[in-house]
Amino acid sequence: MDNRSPYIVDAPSVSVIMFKVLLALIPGIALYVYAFGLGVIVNITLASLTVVLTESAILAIRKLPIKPFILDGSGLVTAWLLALSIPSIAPWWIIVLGTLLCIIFGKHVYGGLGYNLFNPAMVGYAILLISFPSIMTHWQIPTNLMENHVEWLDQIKIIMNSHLLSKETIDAMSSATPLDYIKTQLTLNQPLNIIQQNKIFGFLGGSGLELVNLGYLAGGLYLLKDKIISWHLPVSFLTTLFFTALIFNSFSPDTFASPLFHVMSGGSILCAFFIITDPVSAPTTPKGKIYFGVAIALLVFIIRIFGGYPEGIAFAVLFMNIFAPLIDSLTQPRIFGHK
Amino acid sequence: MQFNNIFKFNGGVHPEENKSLSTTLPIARLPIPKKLVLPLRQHVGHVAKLKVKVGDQVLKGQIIAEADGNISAAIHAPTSGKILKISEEIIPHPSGLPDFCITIESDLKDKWIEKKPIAWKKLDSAALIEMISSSGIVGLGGAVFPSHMKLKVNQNQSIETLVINAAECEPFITCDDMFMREKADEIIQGTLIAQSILHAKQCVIGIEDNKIEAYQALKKAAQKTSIEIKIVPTLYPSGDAKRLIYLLMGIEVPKEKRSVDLGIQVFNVATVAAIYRYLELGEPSISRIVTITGNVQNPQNYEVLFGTPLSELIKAAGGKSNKTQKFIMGGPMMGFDLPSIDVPVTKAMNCVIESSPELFPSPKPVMPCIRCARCADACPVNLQPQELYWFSKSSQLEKAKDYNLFDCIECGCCTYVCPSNIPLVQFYRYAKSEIIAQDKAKEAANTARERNESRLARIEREKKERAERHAQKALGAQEKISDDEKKSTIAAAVERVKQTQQENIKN
Amino acid sequence: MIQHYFLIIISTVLVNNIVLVKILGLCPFMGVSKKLETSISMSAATAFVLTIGSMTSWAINHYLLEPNDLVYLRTLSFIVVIAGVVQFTEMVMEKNFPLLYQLLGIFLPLITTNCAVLGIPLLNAQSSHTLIESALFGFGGGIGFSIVLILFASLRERLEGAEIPAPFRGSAIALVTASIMSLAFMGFAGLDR
Amino acid sequence: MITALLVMIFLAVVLGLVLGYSAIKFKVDGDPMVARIDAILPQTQCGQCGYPGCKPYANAIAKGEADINQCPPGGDAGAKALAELMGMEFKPLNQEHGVQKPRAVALIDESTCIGCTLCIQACPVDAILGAAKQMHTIIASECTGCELCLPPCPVDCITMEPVLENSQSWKWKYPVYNIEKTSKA
Repeated sequence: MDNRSPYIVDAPSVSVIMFKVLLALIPGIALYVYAFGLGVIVNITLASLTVVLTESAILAIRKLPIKPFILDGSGLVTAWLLALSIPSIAPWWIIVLGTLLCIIFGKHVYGGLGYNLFNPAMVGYAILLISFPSIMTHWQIPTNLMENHVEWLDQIKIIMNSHLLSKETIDAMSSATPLDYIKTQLTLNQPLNIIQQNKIFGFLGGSGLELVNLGYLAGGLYLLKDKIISWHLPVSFLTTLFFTALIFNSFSPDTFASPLFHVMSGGSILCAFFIITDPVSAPTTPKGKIYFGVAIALLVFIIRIFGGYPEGIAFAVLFMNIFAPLIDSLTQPRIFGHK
Repeated sequence: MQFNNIFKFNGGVHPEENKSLSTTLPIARLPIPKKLVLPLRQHVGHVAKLKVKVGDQVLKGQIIAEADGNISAAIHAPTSGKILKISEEIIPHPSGLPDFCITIESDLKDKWIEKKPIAWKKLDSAALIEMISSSGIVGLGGAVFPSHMKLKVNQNQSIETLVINAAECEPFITCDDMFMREKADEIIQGTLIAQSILHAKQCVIGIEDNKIEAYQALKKAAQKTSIEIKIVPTLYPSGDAKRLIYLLMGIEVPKEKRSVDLGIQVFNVATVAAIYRYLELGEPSISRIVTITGNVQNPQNYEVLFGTPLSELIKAAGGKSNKTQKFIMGGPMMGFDLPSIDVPVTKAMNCVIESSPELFPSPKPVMPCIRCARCADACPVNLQPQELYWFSKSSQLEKAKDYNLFDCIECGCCTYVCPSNIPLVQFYRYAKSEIIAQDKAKEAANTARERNESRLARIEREKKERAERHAQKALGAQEKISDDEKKSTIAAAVERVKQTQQENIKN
Repeated sequence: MIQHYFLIIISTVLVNNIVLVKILGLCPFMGVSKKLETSISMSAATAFVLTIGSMTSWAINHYLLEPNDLVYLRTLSFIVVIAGVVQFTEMVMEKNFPLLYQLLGIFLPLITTNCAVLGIPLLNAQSSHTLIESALFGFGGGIGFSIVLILFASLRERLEGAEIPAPFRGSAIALVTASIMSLAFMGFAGLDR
Repeated sequence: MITALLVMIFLAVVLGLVLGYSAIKFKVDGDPMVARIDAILPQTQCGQCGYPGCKPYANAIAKGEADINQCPPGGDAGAKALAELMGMEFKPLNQEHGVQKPRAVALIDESTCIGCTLCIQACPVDAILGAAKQMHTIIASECTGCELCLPPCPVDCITMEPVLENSQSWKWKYPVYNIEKTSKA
């Protein structure tokens, strides 16, 4: 191209950024496998395959070059995030359907990379959650807590064909998440300290889940250090969640879980570092990012405590995605030489 | 390196400097070419008014085109010779379109017109500015704004500080650097002259910390003066006037205001030296230092007469190798492709880079914007480049304007850090020139509307007057010429025209 | 009592948002959401009409229809009243904000046929709300409509620059967006208990 | 039945009174839209839209008598701007009224001109100078390129000269880049 200045550039490409995000997910995934077995790997593989195939097909239909848009890695990030958000023993068609929804309705109807208004992974997740509430709330319990040891082959069997195993085995493998459990037990007027004596609770959040969250945290810190994501979003989100929980917890420790529990359970860490940091659907101004993080944290807390769903991240993120353009236009920073 | 009292602006980038390429050799002088081509528009403002005609003999330093009005600059013959032609020639402009130029055939005698040094110490500011207005001196940093206009200060303004811009922040360019090393005295003298004309209370020279030799030369030359020399960190675009003022003084020049309104005036080092040469030696602006660098064999700085064909300079530096695709005028951040190597050297030409695929690899594939806001972090004006891009790309020009597109200085930092390799600056240039064109069209439409309205009003008035006259005449007199007759002639003419038109269409 | 009123507002604004959850008033929602500026004025007009309409309808229902055993005239009389209020708003607007009047164009008189505007008074009558409840219900509905309309407009303005595949341009992508917005609002289910 | 009728009549009367009163109270005269439409029109005054000038066309649009796509000098862009202002769907330029041409100004061949003043009378913006029996000339900076002076000229001495781009009026073009094809169209 003619007359193109600047003639020099120095920036990591979109692919590098996206693959670094994937890399940062690895510790969390490794710990996931350690605590829960290989189910999550199956889901990730299925999701990745679905993404590559669907995106190639869509790009071909739209007559766009396929290679650069597959290699940009954004589809894989979406797929992995979805795979990590759904229960690891959900049947195979859940992840395939979810990924299709993400890629089609979250991403490509809006024009693909860079144009989506909503976080694609959360679009898919939310549709799955309201369509298949039972499957989506049956989470696997950590392998070391299972009464009968379950082979990893069984996990794969459950994922690939749930009829192969008896209902008892599945029931033995799964339970509600700690957040879900607290919610249902609280309605039975159980005090919190009794509820939390259940074996599914660990030292911080849910047993096993807290480990995974620590893995995500490590990956998130790597992304922060490498300046792939800015500090505004995770910091504002986590501090708001922590302090809101702290206020409620100190007000009534019997009904409101501890702030650390809120931060370390559910998808809080994944959300803070990987989900709300999707640059396309989040505000871009520094101030806007802070408002965005704060608002999502508040909504997550409200939905967790007062709402109908045990976990509110997907809804909170989608809800705030709606606000992103408005936040952007209202939080324009002061321009050099302007008042 | 310690930086005292430096105010950092937002963003900025630090590309590889590549300055040492062209600083190994001293400034050389290019031999007088056979033919010189001088565009009439080498400065911001009105085109210079022609003072010669084809066939005239001119002497070196003779005015060949004079300033037309205040915002304009004169053009002098860079050497002695004959006016060969006055015609449209390709000029170093991103459009690649031709413009009016004077071509001089040099007689190689290089005979000066009588030089008239000016006893500037005895004259007051107004008189000096009047004289400088025919010196042809414009901002040699690249802005090419007529310098006498910058020395003029309104009654209600007073200049506190004179800032001398020695930052030269773009990679590759070293013309100011080498000039400072070799002609520090001239710069300091020129600075003192400018300071006294402006009645500025203090004077600061801002220089980046990658030009230590130049800094030391200036320091030595400025020993006995009150001029302060401040080192600023090497960070592009610290050489942008408003950024430099902020770096040095912590003052933000507000939007739509000039630094003069705040009592600050900025000159480039080469510009003040040119003022010195004009007043002290009586030599008008006929040459400048040009860096020729990049893929040439001997990257170096040359003192080049204006109008010298670029090809001469390239030849001297041993350029135009096979790998070369193009030549870039200016630095790699804000420069542009030269339309041809036959363009003349002009007052704005500070640097020419011979491009090669190794130096400037062809741009990587462009991906969509992912709104990562790295550009916003790098923007020295604190704009939101991703939004400006979004609006420019979809031609939502009003919106782009609302997001302060016109505050953009086109420095290229945003493009430099863009992970999607989007030519952001190109989009801003497009949007800006589109808006300007639309505004111009709107203005033209407004004049047309006014003219149309006044015409309609006139017709209305005439009709009324005629009616009145008729009413008076109707009492006795009869009409002299029959209106019908007139009408039929016109109708016939119209009919004829229509016929010819139809025939034209058929053809 | 305050809590009860608060709950009505929360319920109408978020949980049972008239546009995204009850799917009422889609006509102006799709029609006047191309520009943020117009959507703001449209939502103000609608919120005004909703509140006033709810109150006048309540009065008519309470003082005229119910005592006279004329409940079957509800729909008819409500439409008449609302049409009157809309006409009034239109005239005020034409006088005071002529440009806005032009910009809203056909959608201003169409507030009359906006099902949200008729729906809210009917829901009021159905759940035998008091005057204050009716007003709050109308107001909350108006606020819910406004928020959603303004947000939707801001999203659509952003979409102006997006390279949406040809079959999805225009109303198609707007409907997809509206449905995902509706999805996000489902997260509030259960908040009004 | 009677009560129902009475109730409805009562409602009708009350509303009628309120609206009748406000119709008087909030009466509006003049149409602010005309000026806004006129501002978008290119002011060529060429009459290709079928109206004797830009203002009359603006009036007709505001009244809903004329369509928004009848102005060839404004082209598709002008129609788009009008559509946006009026809140209407965009329509491409109606070819019946002409096609958009690059901007041009009229030029009088001064050797052929007989000084009949007919073009002066035709020019909507008084951009032609001259008197009877004297050569006429066009003020290029004021000429809108409407071509209205062409038909009346009895000797066909007026031609339209396209305005060429120079380094001053030159515009940066919309960037075209490889890979991602901009799927506008």
